[in-house]
This record gives sequence, structure tokens and C-alpha cells, in this order.
Amino acid sequence: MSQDTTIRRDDAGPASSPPSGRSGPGALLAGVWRASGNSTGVLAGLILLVIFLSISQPIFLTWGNITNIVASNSVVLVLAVGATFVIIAGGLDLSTASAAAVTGMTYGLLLQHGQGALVAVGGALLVGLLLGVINGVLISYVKISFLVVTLGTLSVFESAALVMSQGKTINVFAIENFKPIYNITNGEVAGIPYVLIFDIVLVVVAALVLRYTTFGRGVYALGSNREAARLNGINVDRTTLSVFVIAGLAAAVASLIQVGRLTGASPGIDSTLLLTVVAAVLIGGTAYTGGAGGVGGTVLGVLFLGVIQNGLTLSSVSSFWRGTVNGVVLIVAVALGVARDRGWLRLNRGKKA
Amino acid sequence: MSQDTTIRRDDAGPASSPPSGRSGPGALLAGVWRASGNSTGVLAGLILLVIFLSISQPIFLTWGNITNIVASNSVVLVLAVGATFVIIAGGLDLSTASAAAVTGMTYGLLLQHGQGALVAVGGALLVGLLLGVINGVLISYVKISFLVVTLGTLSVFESAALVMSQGKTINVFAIENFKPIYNITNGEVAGIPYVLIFDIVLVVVAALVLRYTTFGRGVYALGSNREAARLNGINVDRTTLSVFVIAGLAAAVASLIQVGRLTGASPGIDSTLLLTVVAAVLIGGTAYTGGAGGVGGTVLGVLFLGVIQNGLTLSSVSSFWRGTVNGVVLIVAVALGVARDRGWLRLNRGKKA
Amino acid sequence: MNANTAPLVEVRGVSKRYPGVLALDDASLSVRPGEVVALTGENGSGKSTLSKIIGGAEQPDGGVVLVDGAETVIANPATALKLGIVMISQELTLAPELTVAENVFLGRLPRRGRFIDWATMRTRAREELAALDVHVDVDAKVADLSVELQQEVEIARAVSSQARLLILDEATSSLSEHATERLLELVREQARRGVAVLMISHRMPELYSTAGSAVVLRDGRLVGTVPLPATPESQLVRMMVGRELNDYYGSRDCTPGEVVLQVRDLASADGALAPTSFEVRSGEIVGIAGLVGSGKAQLGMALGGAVAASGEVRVNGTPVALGDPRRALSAGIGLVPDDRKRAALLPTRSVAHNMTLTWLPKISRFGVVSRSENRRVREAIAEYGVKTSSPAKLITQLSGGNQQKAILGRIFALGCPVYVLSEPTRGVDVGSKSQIYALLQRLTENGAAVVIISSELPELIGLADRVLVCFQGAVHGECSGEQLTEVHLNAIAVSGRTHTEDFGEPS
Amino acid sequence: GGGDDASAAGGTSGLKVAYSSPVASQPGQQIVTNGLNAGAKELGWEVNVIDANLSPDQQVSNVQTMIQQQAAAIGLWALDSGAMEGTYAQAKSANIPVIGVNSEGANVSSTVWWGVNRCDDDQSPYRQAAKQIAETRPGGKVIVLGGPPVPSIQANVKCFSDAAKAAGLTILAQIDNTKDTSANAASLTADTFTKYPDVDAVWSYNDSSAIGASTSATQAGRKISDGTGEGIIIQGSNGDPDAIEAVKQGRLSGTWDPDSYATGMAVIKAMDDAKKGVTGKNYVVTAKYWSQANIAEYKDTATLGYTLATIPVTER
Ligand SMILES: Nc1ncnc2c1ncn2[C@@H]1O[C@H](COP(=O)(O)OP(=O)(O)OP(=O)(O)O)[C@@H](O)[C@H]1O
Ligand SMILES: Nc1ncnc2c1ncn2[C@@H]1O[C@H](COP(=O)(O)OP(=O)(O)OP(=O)(O)O)[C@@H](O)[C@H]1O
Ligand SMILES: [Mg+2]
Ligand SMILES: [Mg+2]
Repeated sequence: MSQDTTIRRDDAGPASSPPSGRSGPGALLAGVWRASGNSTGVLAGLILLVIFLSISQPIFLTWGNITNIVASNSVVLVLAVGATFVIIAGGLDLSTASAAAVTGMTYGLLLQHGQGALVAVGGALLVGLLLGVINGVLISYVKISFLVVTLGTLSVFESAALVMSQGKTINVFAIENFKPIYNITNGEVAGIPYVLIFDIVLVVVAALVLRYTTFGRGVYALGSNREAARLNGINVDRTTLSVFVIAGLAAAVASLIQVGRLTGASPGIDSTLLLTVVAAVLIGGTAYTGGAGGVGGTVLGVLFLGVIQNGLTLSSVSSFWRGTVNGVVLIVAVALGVARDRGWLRLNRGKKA
Repeated sequence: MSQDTTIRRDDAGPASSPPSGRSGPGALLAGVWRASGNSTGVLAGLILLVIFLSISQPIFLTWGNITNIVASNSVVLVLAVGATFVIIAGGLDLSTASAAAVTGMTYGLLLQHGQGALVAVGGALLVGLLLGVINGVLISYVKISFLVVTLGTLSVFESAALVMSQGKTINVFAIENFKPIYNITNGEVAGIPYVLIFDIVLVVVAALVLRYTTFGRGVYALGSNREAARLNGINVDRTTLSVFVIAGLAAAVASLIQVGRLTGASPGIDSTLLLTVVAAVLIGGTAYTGGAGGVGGTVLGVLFLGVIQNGLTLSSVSSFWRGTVNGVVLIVAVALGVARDRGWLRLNRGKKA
Repeated sequence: MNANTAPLVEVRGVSKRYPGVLALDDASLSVRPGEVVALTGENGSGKSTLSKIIGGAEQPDGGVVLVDGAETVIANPATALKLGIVMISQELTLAPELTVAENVFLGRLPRRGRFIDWATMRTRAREELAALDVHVDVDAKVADLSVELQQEVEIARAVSSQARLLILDEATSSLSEHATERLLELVREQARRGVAVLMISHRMPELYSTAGSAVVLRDGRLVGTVPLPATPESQLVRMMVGRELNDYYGSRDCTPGEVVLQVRDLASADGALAPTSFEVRSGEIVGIAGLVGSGKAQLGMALGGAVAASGEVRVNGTPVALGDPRRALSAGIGLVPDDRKRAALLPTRSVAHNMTLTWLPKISRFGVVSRSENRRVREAIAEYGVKTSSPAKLITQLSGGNQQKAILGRIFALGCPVYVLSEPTRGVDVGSKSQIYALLQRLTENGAAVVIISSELPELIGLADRVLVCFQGAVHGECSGEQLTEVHLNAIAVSGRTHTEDFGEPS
Repeated sequence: GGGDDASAAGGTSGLKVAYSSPVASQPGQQIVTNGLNAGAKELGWEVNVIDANLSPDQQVSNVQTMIQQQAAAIGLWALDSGAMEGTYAQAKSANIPVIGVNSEGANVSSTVWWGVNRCDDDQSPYRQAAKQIAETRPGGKVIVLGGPPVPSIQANVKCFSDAAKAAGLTILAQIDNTKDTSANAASLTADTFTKYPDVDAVWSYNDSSAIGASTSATQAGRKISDGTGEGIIIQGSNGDPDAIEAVKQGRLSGTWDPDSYATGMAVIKAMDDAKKGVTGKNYVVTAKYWSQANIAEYKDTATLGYTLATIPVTER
């Protein structure tokens, strides 16, 4: 099993390698299919799901419903983008949902204490950065395993969020300085929610950083072979620290969106959030042992999970059966990718000898 | 980070390798210390914790409290022993807590429908085996990544447990055929709880299987290098299937203990159970990438987490602060192991070079 | 010699396609009991693919495999093992977390009753290793051993498994001369006992001393089968690379210049390398020889900053901070480590990204990788002869020798003043070796100082101006000019000093 | 204030009692703890609260610890009342009275019930809730927001749904917020509002889900009704401080307050009765509905001025 780390086997494919130059008109779909690399199954599953839902639920393809999907999955998306960096680097940040609770509480408390909008946002980001630094330093300089560190900080951050307000939710709705964030998270321009624009910018920037910067290359190298990365001049400790800082900042940003949406900062943590975030990254084709994958796949993963949820709600599936549908759809979608690899679903792949 | 997979670095030590024959009088403590391999830090942490609690909480070292610790951690222990096999083989079974809910419901329903004690127990074990087979077949024969499969079945099993009784807890306390299991899980002989005896037998058997059977060594080989195992004629698919079946059976046994203790079968799943089980295995020194570790370390891990919980309850630490204590103690304990490795805590280790 | 016995294994018209390459195209071969067949060809010609098909690790797309004259589907390695086909593959197939003893008996652990008999396993593992003249703690974890010792463990496993057909895919490539000799003797002995052997190697002397015939592949196609040692080497090489190889080691037209690399009392923190001092001038190639465990690899690692070390290293007079590969690189020391898999390859990345890893600081501005990346990669692939269907191909899908060329290319392209190359031509075919030697000569002509650490003495003698010999963790002697012979080098490597009287020459 | 009763109880002063909290970090449970402490103080008792943190298994071992520490009485809000019989039996054989909170069992001495959990007559809170909605919006369309599959929540959902149908309301959908977070409630209701834009009211099993629904209603451009006027009616339950705020700000139409403070005190009262030999009783804590009409009268627990004699509890 140790090699069986990517979602599909064998062909780690060009998902994250530079486009290999072949082009030509037509066959666009086949191109996407081929290029989807490790996330083919999820892409195929997503397409089938969208087709099925558009037919069975007329409301599904309305703009209102689409913006709902975007709004309800932005928190997961932002956390998942942060987690993608950590997982590509060969780590895992179990503390991410707890860190978001702390940064959200920080933002809420600062607002409650009469701080300005910028100070509150800045404070939350700073605390997110700090939490990332704590994880990163313990891992890269004290040399404790990332699993132990983030398991420990998961618990510590959760506790810290509770201590901050004695377990109470901080209601920020009536606070004047909350308005800017409220307007941004809930507003739209020309019918397009600001959050959607933000998500797109975030994903594009993250993808560019991973692909076209020395830092991004270092992250892949670190996850692929730590020793080789070290010997080839990558600052392994600093890169490790950086990915955890990115995860901490992602937690802060996610918590701002969350508080903006819910108009209150709660110390409670959704116990399924961590698993959802990690699941999104992994089914998006990022290998859990690191070194392969990318944010493109993560977006697919988040969308896939989000569309299933939305579909389940729209189709009023009984809450007892939701889990079954959810799990089966996930397994089947990924099995599609496996099938593709084994040539069961040949699509314009060129003949074998 | 990809190499930084064991809890401590470098010296993965003899934790999983057979006793290497050297012996001699004296220096017993030093021997245990040396032999503790990957779980040194946790062992040291556990010893310090026990000393601290014995002094600060007079009730801590009473037999009643000790049996309480045993009783409340047996479910985690049994699941963790199953998880140890899977993790050594290089996998991870995220569905284990959900599987336990299904087997517990099976047992409860069979009792409720008037089946005999043996039929009910047998039925639960059979269902556990079946759930393990489902995971195992999807992973080893359909070739879907273990993370996706068990993430999917986590959700499906959870849902199945809810559907089985429409979300209701099945109270079995008054059912005559429940008595045997009740007496076993809560009874004792000569002051020693049956559960403790069962735990010891289970751990010893599991340790012997891992050390002294070809199956056990195949599990290590698989986790250490899947391709090497395959090329050397180890039946990789069957071994993979087997470890998931063991995890399924462990879930069934754990659920029997759970129902015996709670006198009711509940479809609800403790959301922290999965993380606790995995944490116990990992802090016990089993590498999450597989190939190294063992049940001895897992026992230490379970005890460590169990003693922290017990200590927190006895010392009436505010529930807000529990997480902080928990997390800090965990990180510090493992840091002790790291310190040992780097020679900061040299203890009769023999000189290098 | 056993031409009339029926073939044990015969391969007829086998082909195998990987995405983008036809690795095998209608290839055929047969091996008889007691016969040693050499399988040769350039890097990427399909040798490993063919041996994997016989070993059950891969399935052919076309063609048939006959075992004992009957058409057989070797569905998996377990089937192959049952048929008595044992393979040592090019990539080590050890379980690194397990002990040496277990790895020797992986898949067939000795049992007493239902349980594994650890005592017997240890004793027998010790015996099997002793037969190869290897003395290593059988309870040691394989991950803690050097590549050479790991290779020995793998060989011990194969040799002890009573094979009918033994496949050695570059089994000697990471062995020292002494260990190689020992293995080849063992192979000849097995053949005398009726075992069929298929050996793959890029070292001509080995083939000539051991094999009875050679099968040559080029681009996946069979070029021909010739008897050995009757066929002259030049003809065999021509069959392999399609041209004559003149001036194998090449030559350089320059005299050593200024001292570029100054090493004073360099010692590794773990004690594997005792304080060592030497200098290398620009335009000079200095070789480092030594037996297994002599510390020669450790010397390279210490120079490249890969391990903690003490002492002083200067490049062009500027001191280099030790124990930090980044500092070493930016000071101009380019290191190629000997353990490709552990310390050089990024297995989940493309050929392109593997190559540019080291170039990143040079080809990026403000942390952003320049657009010229793709062009540079394509140029380097052409220049260093890396055979790949696309730069975007995963590096692990390249043949072993081509992986090595990609790694060399990424360091050579840096234009460093100092190169430290540990086993640079491991697994590289004769034609490409010659190209690499020519490249090295060019690098030195351009003023670089080169340190080559190698266990192939002919290579050192052919290339180096002088050779330092390591013995028990320290440099114990230097040979140059007249004295640069295998006999001299071996003498120092084995005992730590020259026995001048034995040769009757003044030193 | 109410020290008279305590001095009358005389001999029981100085007792150490214990309470097993299902999840001590939730705001409502904290208020229960405050009530427990206030009641204990009045009697000169000491109360040790142990947190099961949502794990039934942990709760069993917590109660076993209490039995070992020989608590004088044990209060227990069972996470899963179907799964505690063995534990109750162990307490009974140790002669320790067990007071259940919203949970009963053969070996439970007495139980303190939340009025909101009753559904036996017209005055039952959720039947009133249905009636109120039907009065404001005759024949209105309602969304029922349920929670995790826990029997007590399911019973409440059924109580409201049945009453709603009886009152002529149409239930468009029942959606379950199984993750029990505002964020999840917000996503679920956002999807549902898109599907049913003409919804009149949302009834939610708890406050944090109601706040989630309020968020998505606002985002969908809907006004929240004050309970009588136009807009969407959103009723929560629990009387969380956060929900009280929301009612004040017009983001919730109202919340059903079970009075957690009185609940805590009632547990002490039941323990005191049990110590005096009075067992087998049901104490029902009266629920209050806070809406925009009466929210101005809301008082913080600290200023309520309850004593054990004056808490709004009826005994049955
Ligand atoms: N898994 C794979 N996926 C794609 N291509 C592959 C794979 N394995 C091998 N190849 C390609 O097949 C061809 C033959 O490779 P093979 O490993 O058989 O060469 P070889 O003769 O053993 O070379 P060397 O001497 O370098 O070991 C090469 O072009 C290689 O890139
Ligand atoms: N006989 C041995 N037993 C155990 N370990 C050994 C032995 N020889 C070498 N090693 C290990 O291998 C490591 C690398 O060996 P070293 O660099 O000293 O030798 P080398 O001459 O470079 O070997 P090679 O020819 O394999 O490259 C050493 O640090 C040591 O841990
Ligand atoms: Mg090869
Ligand atoms: Mg070497």
C-alpha cells in the first residue's frame, strides 16, 4: 500500500508538469480528459453529477443555486488551498479547522473591543500567521513529526478558542466595523459574488505560485524526496515552515469568510470540517505522501463534494441516507478514474501495440 | 517532510524487529529505555505523568481507578490494535469507528429480535468481517486508493448504522441474552476485570502474529516497500485484504465491549474516536507510511492518552483548558523522544563511531 | 556449451508499449540450463523491460514466453518464483524498514511449525552473506546500509533461493571490484551446477569473463545474438551503439592551473571520514578510490555539504561553510551523490522538474521561474543524451541509465568551478559513458576542478590525473603517472600502504 | 435571599455532589453549571462537574469515577439515555441517587425535564409554536430544521411537525443539520430557500441552526419577520445568549428558552429531595418564548434572583 498513495495508480501524469506543447483544434474534451491526470475520475464524476442534477432538479443550474454552492464552499476551498501546499510538501495540518476557530475569535474579539475593521482583519491574519509559525517551528526546527505537532495543536487551538470568550459565540452583526467584511462576503458586483471573484483569484495565484516560483518547486521537491531537495539547495526547514504559515494564513482568511457569512464568531468547531478539507485535497488528486498534485485538482475536489451536498439537499434525501449516497458517489467517481487508467473507458487514447 | 514520517527521526530502532538476543543482568531500565525505540518519548511522558498524578491525586493509583482506566480505554485499544495492522501495512482505515457503529447495531438488533447471545455475537463478528472485506476488496482488487475507499465507507457505514434503527438507540439492558456480554465486560475474577485479561491476551496474540508469522512479516514488508513485497512473491492483494478484515473484526469486537459497557447500541459515532485511535497508533511509534512499529507501542499510546484523560477528570481541569493540557502534554512527551535521539538525554547508549 | 539441451526459458517476438515509447519490439531470446547469456544494449534499449517480462513483473503486449518448452503466462512475480525464475532488478527491491536477515529471506521466511524461526533465519542469513564475503549485522535495518551493502543483501537473497533461472539486472553496478569478482565467481559456479543465468551489465570485462553468448538490443529490437568471448569487443560495441567507439576516455588539452579546491582536515561528524587534506587545481581531475566502507562516499558527501563535517574547505580561496548543501552549491561545489534513489531523484516529478531543481536560483528572477526553462531543459536533454519521449515524462519511467544522465545533466549545466561526482557512470551504457567522459574533459578544459569517486578503477585510471586512495576512513595514499595502475591502487585500498618491494619499483 | 430552606434541611450541608455534563463547553450547558453552583451554594454543598465532551463512553467512565469518589448524588444529562442503564444500576447498587436531566431510566431516582421537550397538551411549547405560526400565516409554508439523529431532537421535530399539519400549515421540507453548526445550517437552508422561494416560516430545533437559517434568508434578500409582520418567521430554541442578541437585533423572530439556569437549580433541588428520601419524581422546568415583543424583559441569569424555592419548576 505504501506506493498506492495517489488516488489512481501508475500514471501520475502531467497534471502538474508543464503543458507538453501538443495542441490542435477539436478534441478539446479529450484533451481535458487526458490532462486531468489524477483527478480524471472526480472530473468525470462531477460532470455526470451535474448532468444528472440539471435534469432531475430544474433549480440546480440556476444562477442563485450556483452562487449558493460557491458561498457555502468558500471556507472549505480556502482551507483546502492551504492544505494543498502542506500535503504537496509531504505533510498534513490536522489543526487547520481549530486554527480557523482561533482566528475567527480573534477577529470577533477585536471588533467587540471597538477596533477598526482593518485592525481586526489584520489581527486575525497575524494570529493565523503566528499559529502557522508555531506548527512550522515545532516541525522544522524542533523536529517533531508533523502528525504529532498538529494533533497537539489541534487540541490546543480548540481549547484556546473556547478560553477566548468562555465558550460564547461573539455576535458581531450590530458592530459598525463589521460592515466592510459583511459587505464583501455577502455582496456582489454585476451579479457575481465578490467571494467567487476572491476564490478565483486565490486559486489562480496559488496555482501560479506552485508552478512558476522557486518556492513552489521547492514545495514539490520537498514532498517528493526530502533528501534530494536538501542536497539540491532547497532550504528544507524554511520551506516546511512556509507551508505551515500558508496553512495558518488560509485558516485566518477562511475564518473571516465564515464570520462574515454567519455574522458571529463561534469557538465551536465543525467536527467534519477537517475531514472534508483533507478529502477535497486528496480526491482532487494530490498524493498524500506528497510531491504531486495541485490546486486545480483541489478545486475539483471541493466542487465535487459541494455539488453532492447541494444535490442531496435539493433532492430532499433523508438524512439517514445522505451518508450512503455521499460515500457511494465518491467511491464510484474515483473508480471511474481507475477504470480510465486500465483502459476500460478508452477515449481517443491511441491504440496499443 | 516525506521522510519525516516516524514520530522520531533517524533511529527507527528495534521496535519492530525481533529481540536480538543480547541480555545481561542489571541496567533493566536502561534496557527498556533503549528498547522502547520509537515510543521512548511517550514512555517517558507516561512515567512522568503517572508519577505526577500519583502525588497530586491520591485516588489515581487505587485499583478502582486503574480498572476504570482499563475499562474506558478498551474500545480504543481494540480498534487501535486493528488499526496498527493496517497502518504497518502502509494503509489507513478511516471507517473504523463507523464500522463499529454498524456492528454494534447488528448485535443490538439481533438481541432485540430475540436471538441468542452466541448468534448475536457471531452476527456482529460476521458483519465486521464483511465490512472489512468490502474495504479490502475495493482497495486491493478494484485498486482504489485506501483513503478514498475508507473515506467513502466511513460515510456509508455511518449512514447504514442510522438506517438500521432509524437513528434510535437500542437499549439492551433488560434483554436476557445480553447478560453474558454484560457480565464479561463488567465482571472480574479475583479482582481483575475480564476486560483487562482480554486486552492482554489480544495484545500478546497480535504481537506474536506480527512477529512470528509469515503473514505478520508480510504486513511489514508490504508497508515497507510494496513493490519489493510483490516481486518477492508475497501475495500483496491478499495481505492488504487481510489487514482490512482484521480492522473490521476489531471494530466488531470493540463494539461488543462498547455495547456491553453502555448497555445500549447506539448508531451515533463519537466524532473524536477515529482521531484518538489513529493518534494512539502513531504516538506509539508506528510510522504512518508503514513498515515499522508494533502493538507494544500502540498499547503505550492508548495508555498515554487514557491516563491524560483520567488525570484531567480527576484534577477537575476546566473543560475549556483540557484541550490545552492535552495537546501540550502530547507534544512535550514526543519532544522528549526527539531529545533522546539527539543525545540531549544520553542514558547509557554506548558511544558512536 | 549446452547447445543441445532444450531452452529453460524462451521469449518469442515479445513487444511492450509504454505511453509514448515502444520499449520492446518483436524481441526474442532463449536461455538454456547451465548457460550464461548476456543481455546488452544502450540505455533505454529495453533490457530491463524484457527481464521484467520474464520475471512476471510486467506483461507483454504481444509475443509469447515459453518455459520448459511450454507456452506460459507468467502472470506475476509469485508465479515466476514458483517456476524457479529469480530476478535481481535494477532498482533495489528491499524492504528498508526490515532487517537484513528478513530481507534475505523475504517471501520465504524459514519456519518451525507455524511460526517463523528467527534463530535459523539469522544463522542462515549470516551464512549466505558470508558466501559473498559480506559481514554485516543481520539484525541491522536495511535502510541504514550503504547502497553497496543493500545490493549484496539483494544478491544473497537471489543466490540463496535455488533458482533455475537467475536474472541479474545490473547487479554489479553498485558493487566494488572485489565484490563484483566474488559475485561473478558465484554466477559461474551456479552455471556449472546447471542454473541458467541472464545477466545485464554495461561492463564489458564482466560479460567477457562470464557469459557464453550476448543478446544485443537496440531501441527495443533484437540486433543479434553473438557467442562470447569469441566476438571481439569492438564488434559488440558497434552492435550496441551503432558506431565505433574511439578514444573512449577522451583527452584534454590543458595543463592544471590555479588551485581551485583546497581541503584541509576535512572530517565527517559521524567519524566515517577521518581528517583528510588535499588540493585540486583547475583543469585537473582527481579520482578517489577505496573499498566499501573506506569512507570515499562520505568524503564526497562532506565536500558537498550533505553531512555534518569539520575542517576547512575553500573554493578559489573563499572558505565554504560545511554541512550545508545550499552553501556548498552557491560556493560552486556541484555534487552528484552515489545513491540516486535516496539522494538525487524526485520520483513524483517530471524529467524537466528534476533537472531544473538545481538551476532554480539561476533561472529565476524575484523567485519566479523564467520562461526560458523549457528551452533549457530541451537543450540539456539533447546535450546530455537523456532518452525520453517527453520532458514532462515522470523521471521514474526513464530507464536507469537515462535517470543517471538526467541527474548528471542537471549538475553539469550549472557551470560550477568544482564538481564532486560519486559513481557518475553507474548504470550508464558504454556509448553514453564515453560521451560523459568527453563532457568531463570539456568541463576541465573550461577550468573546472573535478573530483571523481568511483569503484571502477579503469575509469579512474583512464580519466584522472591522480588518484587518492581511502582506507579505513582516511586518505592513505596518492597515485599518479607511472604508478596509476590497478595493482598500486588495490594495494593501498586493501592495506593502507604501498608495498614498494613487491613491485620492485622506486616510489 | 432564600437561605431559610437550606437551614431547614439542616444535616445535608457540606455534601459533595457530582454532575456529568454532556458537553460543558456549550453556552447552554455552562448556564446549567451556573445554576448547579447557585443551588449548591444555597445548601452549602459542593458540586463537581465532569465533562463527557460528547462521548457516551467517556460519560460512563466519568460516572464510574464519581461512584469511586463516593459522590453524595449524581446528576447526569445522558448523551444517550438508551445507553446508560448499566451505569445507573451501578450507581444504585452503590446507594447513590441519580438525577437525570432530560433522560430517564429504570434506576434513575428522579428526572428534571425541560418544558420544551413536552408534547402532551396544547400548552406544550412546540405545539404553541405551530399555532402561533398558523395564526400569523394561515396555511403558511414551513421548513422544519432538524438536527443530529438523536431521539430527543427527533421527538421535538415530530411534535412540531404534527402540530403544524394539524394547524393547517404546509411543511415544504424537513432538513436535518446533522453537523450541528451554524455554517452547515446556512448552506442547507440557502439551498432550500432557492428551491422554495415562497417559504413563510422556519422552525429550528436549536438556536445556532436558526441563526444559520437567518443568515441565508438575509443573503437571499429576505426580511426576518418580527413574528407578526411581514417577512420570514424564524424560530429557534435554547435561549442561547447569542440568540437573545439576535432577537434583539431583529435577526430571529424568537427563541424558545428552556431556562437552563433553573434546570441546574432544579437538579440540586431533586438531589436534596432524593437525599430526604423523596424519589420517583418528575420536575418540569417551565419554558419561555422570547420574541421581539417581550425581549425587553429578558434578564441575565445573574439578576434573575431565583432560589430553590422560587424556580419556575412544576413537579409531577
Ligand atoms: N513504467 C514506464 N512507463 C513509461 N515508459 C517506461 C516505463 N518503464 C520503462 N519505460 C521506457 O521503456 C524504455 C526501455 O526501458 P528499460 O528500462 O527497459 O531500458 P534498459 O535497457 O533497461 O536501460 P538501462 O540500461 O538504462 O537500464 C525506455 O525508453 C523507458 O523510458
Ligand atoms: N561493513 C559495514 N557494515 C555496516 N555498515 C557499513 C559497512 N560499510 C559501510 N557501512 C555504512 O555505509 C555508509 C557509507 O559507507 P562509506 O561512505 O563509508 O563507504 P564507501 O567506500 O563510500 O562505500 P561504497 O563503495 O558503498 O560507496 C557508512 O557510513 C556506513 O554506515
Ligand atoms: Mg535497465
Ligand atoms: Mg560509495
